[in-house]
Amino acid sequence: MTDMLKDFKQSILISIWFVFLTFPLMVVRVNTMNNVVEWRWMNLIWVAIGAFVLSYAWRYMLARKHAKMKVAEEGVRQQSKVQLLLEDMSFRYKAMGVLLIIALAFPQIFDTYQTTIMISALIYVVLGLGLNIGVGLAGLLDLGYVAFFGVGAYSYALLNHHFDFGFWMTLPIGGLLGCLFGVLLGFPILRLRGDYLAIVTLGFIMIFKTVMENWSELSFGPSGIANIDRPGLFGIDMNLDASTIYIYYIMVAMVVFTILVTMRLRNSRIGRAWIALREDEIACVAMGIDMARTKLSAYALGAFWAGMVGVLFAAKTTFINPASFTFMESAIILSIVVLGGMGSILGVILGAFILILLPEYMRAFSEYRMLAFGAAMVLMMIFRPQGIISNIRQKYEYKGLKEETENG
Amino acid sequence: MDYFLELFFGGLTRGSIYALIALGYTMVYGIIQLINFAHGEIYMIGAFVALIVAGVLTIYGFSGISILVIAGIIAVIYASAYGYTLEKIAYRPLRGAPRLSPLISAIGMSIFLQNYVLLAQTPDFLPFPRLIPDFAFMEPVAHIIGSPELVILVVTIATMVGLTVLIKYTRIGKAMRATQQDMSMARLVGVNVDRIISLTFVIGSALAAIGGVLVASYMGQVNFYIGFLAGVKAFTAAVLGGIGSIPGAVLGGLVLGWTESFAAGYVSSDYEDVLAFGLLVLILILRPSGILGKARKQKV
Amino acid sequence: MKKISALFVAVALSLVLTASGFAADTIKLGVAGPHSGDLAPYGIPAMKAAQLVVKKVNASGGVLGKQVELLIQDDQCKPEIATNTATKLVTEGANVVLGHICSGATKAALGIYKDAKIPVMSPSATNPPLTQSGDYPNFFRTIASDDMQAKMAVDFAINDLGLKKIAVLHDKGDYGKGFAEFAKKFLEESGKAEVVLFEGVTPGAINYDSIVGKIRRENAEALIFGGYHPEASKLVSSMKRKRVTAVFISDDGVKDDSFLKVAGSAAEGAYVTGPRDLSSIPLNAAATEEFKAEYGTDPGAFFQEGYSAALALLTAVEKAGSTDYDAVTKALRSEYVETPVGKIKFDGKGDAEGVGFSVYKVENGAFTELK
Amino acid sequence: MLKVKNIQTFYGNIQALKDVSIEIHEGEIVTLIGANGAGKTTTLMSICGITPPRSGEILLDGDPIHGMSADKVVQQGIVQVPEGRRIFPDMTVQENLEMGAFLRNNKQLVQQDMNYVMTLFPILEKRRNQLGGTLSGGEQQMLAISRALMARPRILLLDEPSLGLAPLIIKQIFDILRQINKESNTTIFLVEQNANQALKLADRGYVMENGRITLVDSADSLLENDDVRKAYLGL
Amino acid sequence: MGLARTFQNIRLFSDMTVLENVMIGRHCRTKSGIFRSIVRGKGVREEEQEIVESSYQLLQKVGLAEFTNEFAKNLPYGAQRRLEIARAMATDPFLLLLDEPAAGMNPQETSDLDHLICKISEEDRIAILLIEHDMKLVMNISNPIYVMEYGKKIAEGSPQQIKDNPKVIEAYLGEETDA
Repeated sequence: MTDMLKDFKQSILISIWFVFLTFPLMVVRVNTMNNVVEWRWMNLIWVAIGAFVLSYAWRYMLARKHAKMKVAEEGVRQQSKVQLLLEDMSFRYKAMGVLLIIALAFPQIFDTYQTTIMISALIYVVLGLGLNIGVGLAGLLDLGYVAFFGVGAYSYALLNHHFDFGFWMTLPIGGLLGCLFGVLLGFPILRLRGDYLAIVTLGFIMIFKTVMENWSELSFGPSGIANIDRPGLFGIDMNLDASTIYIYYIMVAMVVFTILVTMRLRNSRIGRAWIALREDEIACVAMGIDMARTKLSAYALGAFWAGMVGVLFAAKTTFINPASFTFMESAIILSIVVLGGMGSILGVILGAFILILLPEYMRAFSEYRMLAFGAAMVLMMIFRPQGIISNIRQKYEYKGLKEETENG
Repeated sequence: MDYFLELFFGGLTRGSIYALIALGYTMVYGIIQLINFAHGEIYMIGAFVALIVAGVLTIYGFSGISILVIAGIIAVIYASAYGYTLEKIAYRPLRGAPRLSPLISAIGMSIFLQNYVLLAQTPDFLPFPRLIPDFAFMEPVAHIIGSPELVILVVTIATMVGLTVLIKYTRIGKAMRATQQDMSMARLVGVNVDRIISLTFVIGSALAAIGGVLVASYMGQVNFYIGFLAGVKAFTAAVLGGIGSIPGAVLGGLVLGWTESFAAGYVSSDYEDVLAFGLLVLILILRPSGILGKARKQKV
Repeated sequence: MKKISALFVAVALSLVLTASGFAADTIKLGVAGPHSGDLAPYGIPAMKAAQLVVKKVNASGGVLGKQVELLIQDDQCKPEIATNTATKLVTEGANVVLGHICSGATKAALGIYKDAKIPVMSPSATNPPLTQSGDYPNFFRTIASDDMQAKMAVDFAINDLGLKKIAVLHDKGDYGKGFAEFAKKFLEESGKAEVVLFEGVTPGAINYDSIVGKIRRENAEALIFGGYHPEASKLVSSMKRKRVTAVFISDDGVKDDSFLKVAGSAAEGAYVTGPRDLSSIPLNAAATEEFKAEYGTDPGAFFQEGYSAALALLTAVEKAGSTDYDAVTKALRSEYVETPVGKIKFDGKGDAEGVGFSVYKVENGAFTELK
Repeated sequence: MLKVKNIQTFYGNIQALKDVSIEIHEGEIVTLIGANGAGKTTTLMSICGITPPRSGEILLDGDPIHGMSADKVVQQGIVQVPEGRRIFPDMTVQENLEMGAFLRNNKQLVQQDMNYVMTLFPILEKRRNQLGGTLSGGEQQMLAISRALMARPRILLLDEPSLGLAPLIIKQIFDILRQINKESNTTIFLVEQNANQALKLADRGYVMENGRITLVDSADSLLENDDVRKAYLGL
Repeated sequence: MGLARTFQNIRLFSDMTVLENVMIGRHCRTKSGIFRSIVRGKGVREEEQEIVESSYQLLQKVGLAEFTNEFAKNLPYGAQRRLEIARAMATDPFLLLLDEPAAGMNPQETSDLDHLICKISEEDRIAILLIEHDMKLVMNISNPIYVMEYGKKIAEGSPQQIKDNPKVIEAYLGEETDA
């Protein structure tokens, strides 16, 4: 009873606090152009009620989180059913098969618009997986990732514009250029850790954008490059629908390729070194891991994917300008990795789909989209920091295993 | 020489605003090693609240410097309240979480606050009344430094002195320093660390709001997006000077302001940002923890 | 598990919902532009204009006896989102499209409309190649292109004001830099004046004192600025503070009441180009009144142009007698229509004829038309 | 006076303290000895509210203090000198001492105590305006103890005050601890690896092994105890 | 790379499994690069298998086979210490440097460690440098012993010699003089 009363009192207080807090911004609206004030008292009531209700929800969620943490601490291995299911290899293969079939059938079933936005989502899947190498596996927080994406996009746009390079020819070039920039930029800053790395990489994206805006001779400045060729197929002329479907399939292939490569890398000796680097740099050095090389390889590989998918991006939109490569874009890719689950390939894919497709389907609420997006990032961190799907470990087969199971 | 002085003071004005905002970043970082990405938004909210108050006051017949003072005070109160609430909601539940978590939460908060102001108010630029008068005695040097710049410099210096006194000599300031140097030891001498962290956010936000009001009345306009660039620049200044170090933030702000100003003046303002961030990269390569920063040693 | 499956159901449901938006017998007017994010101020007025026009048209019986349906899509001024938006409008069966707002987004989207044979009219995309390149036969606009404005500004500066040393600045943006580059080109071609400075300022920076100092150092008599009013206000204020007396000449993006309010006395004596004075056009006054009655504020940027575009598009459909692409574009090119920006029709490239441009001077806190 | 009853403390899911019970009487010097990592520091941190025990009770004069936040515990008069001194490195000696008296408001009394600790450790008077981080190890330890004394503790908890110090300085510090105990009747709970020194100073001793208390006895008998001699005195 | 070490304060890769921790130790003894790892040809697979097997054998040797797929952070304290040793061993060192390996262990665990260290030095012929202040452990397994105080070596010799060295007794075993 007293608990209920206490909760109630607290919620009332919170409600009053938020009314105070939001008063000038939510209730008053001054138009300093014409010197008119508008008082929106109804908003006050909404804020009061909203804060009251949400405070209950907040407390409930926090209590649940603490309860869960306790359970985890007491050594009970807690894993959701989904997680267990995902760890089951045979299920994974089946699921992958089904997903691949759905993916292949998709453009036949849905219209061009659906296919277009699916391409967008898939682009972000690859970007997410690429960034995941750096952030998720090796623990290098990169806020300027989108710069490499831009390098790829610009390399195709420029090569196509000036030298008529085709899509297929530029695809590897874009990837390699991304990689090269990754190495060039990565090299001097590898000594930096954590937050310093974050700000320097944030600087990169600002630099990239400024250079692209100003170096008109190279990049055509802010007005961008238009009429970039769509990918060709043996010189066949395709209409928009056909070409969209074609790009879609290229993109699916690219995603499969990316998944395959990142999966293999993650489970290789290189991948283990990345994860170890994230966990403890000093111990890594003591184990004889070449830190600079390992870091650089993670950074450059991530950049490689960004560069490659950048080429496809330019081919898809047929127009690029510096406005597409801003910090916000980087933040979105980062949220994909984080919300999906750092280090987890499946999680990143799911994260990309949710963050890119959901706003697309909720265009009716487009004004509130970014608001919800920001709130979701905060809530996710507080209530489910491991992301939607946490990283799954590879199980290794070793001789001793058999004997163990036979004896036990 | 005039030209040089002009650039010098232009950079100084910029730099002192950066420094005011950078202090908030650096103080918070010093205590909980968190980059409070939403700090730029607090600055914007400070400016916006001041605009609203000033607008209402103008309509009810107030005028001149009294508006600036009242609006400034209310803006500081509100920005502090927002900073306090921000910490409670977005960062406190994440104490002890992996380092990336609060950073992401902060980025989320930044996006949220921007859009909150956008939706609750307007996406347009709103004119902010120019409340800083033109002083007659500044006339002879007006082409080098104007009255608004003078006011900004005076207020900034006064604020910095106030902050230094607060941190150096008051009980609260000492508790803040103690918490920054060794959080669990501060607990052991009886400092309520949670309260100190809240207080740090409050003070940092108040400084940002002062910067916000100054800039708003200097530039004469406010919109919901001004926090982003200012935030990034101030953050850069904080890192440049050595994040966690209070004199470092001031120095970093000034260095950044001057770099931009001289870069624009002697090179080209096209590449102002490139030079500013290039300098950051250069300094971090030479001194990985910033100009005045201390490397945190790790025991092996 | 539950949560995830619920999510899938939600996604699947919305897929079905969006896919089923066909059939109903209406004229579909697509509206695309930035409606969220930092560029929303440039997109929302045109959107509201379209809403007002459609409301009015529907109240008086619609077009060709059918009601007009609005399909409003946000593109955030980003090329990649604009392509999605365009595809969405195409699949939803838009007959004509009002948009996009930013030149970049427009360029990215136009190919898709072209493929689907949909006429597109922008109230604000001023990038010259949009019409002049001939790449986009389905594109029209109710605003003059950058080069036209730049030409006007330059002619005014060298002929009317007789200035010899001119600094050209821009905001590094699509629109501003385009304008500035043309201004520079025309100045150099004229041979009558010298470009002493050509640079971009950083939008959102705290002050522009260094650049203003440079203007003084170069002894520029005038400053031609390409960009929008927030930066323009800062520039003129800074010039006033620093006692720099160069004449300020700018573009349509600056001809906004905000410029007068924000810059205050510093704006006095500045010249801007812009559509000729529309206050004498009854339709314009009526549209503005409509807006004020509906939203209680002044309409923002590109409201008149958006209103005109919506009106021109719907009138063309009415006159063509169908939504057929060829008929509508023909109607747009041949029939004059009364709009808030004047009585207009479109030339072969898609630029509006009849949209007059003037130079304005800021006098006593208002724009006064000079010629 | 201070009663620790059956506390269990965890770090993550590693149990650091298993059913630990300790009792300290007013005016006593009690020592807790054990190997590195046995859980001695955790015991102190549990008492101080830094790592609260998951179960069990901690009573001060019969009133529960477990679950109190660290600053509240300090307010109760329980003050710790933690392992490694933990001087605030960028504060002067004087400021460090002032921090010790953080919760006290009576300026006059604080000043009086400041003078008192400066007579206990005259070196601090000399170093008054020097930064804490620049002091030598021994000086830092003296400062740490003085800082704790500035809070006028009822119980002083010390964690390995002899660690890394020269024998002569250890002796000086232990002498002063005895003096403090006698002069102001401050109860002392001393955690040490240097069992020999600690047991000589203490009235009673607890031996801790792997998170458990394995022996309780008077200090003298512990010094004679064969197991203790072998394990901790190296004899 | 012929020297491997353990840390005074445990530094494991806590979010990796026990087996993976040891596998990291094999890193510098294997060489497949990025491209070969992507292609995953026969050589790489064989190498991987070799890493897994040898790592598992090391786990068996230190008695951690039952924890193979647990996260390192979930191991008990003593087991974490042994895992560190196994990880260091995986680098095939000729000299193994153990920095206070017995810290925080109870007597039982310490004696297990004692056996383990002896086993390693005898079976694998690896030189071991032990930094420790647990006298029992030191005396049991070391030969020779160096004693340091404040960065200076104060004695050197066999365990018996050390035990009898007055300087050592004074500095380390406790000063037998009452004040």
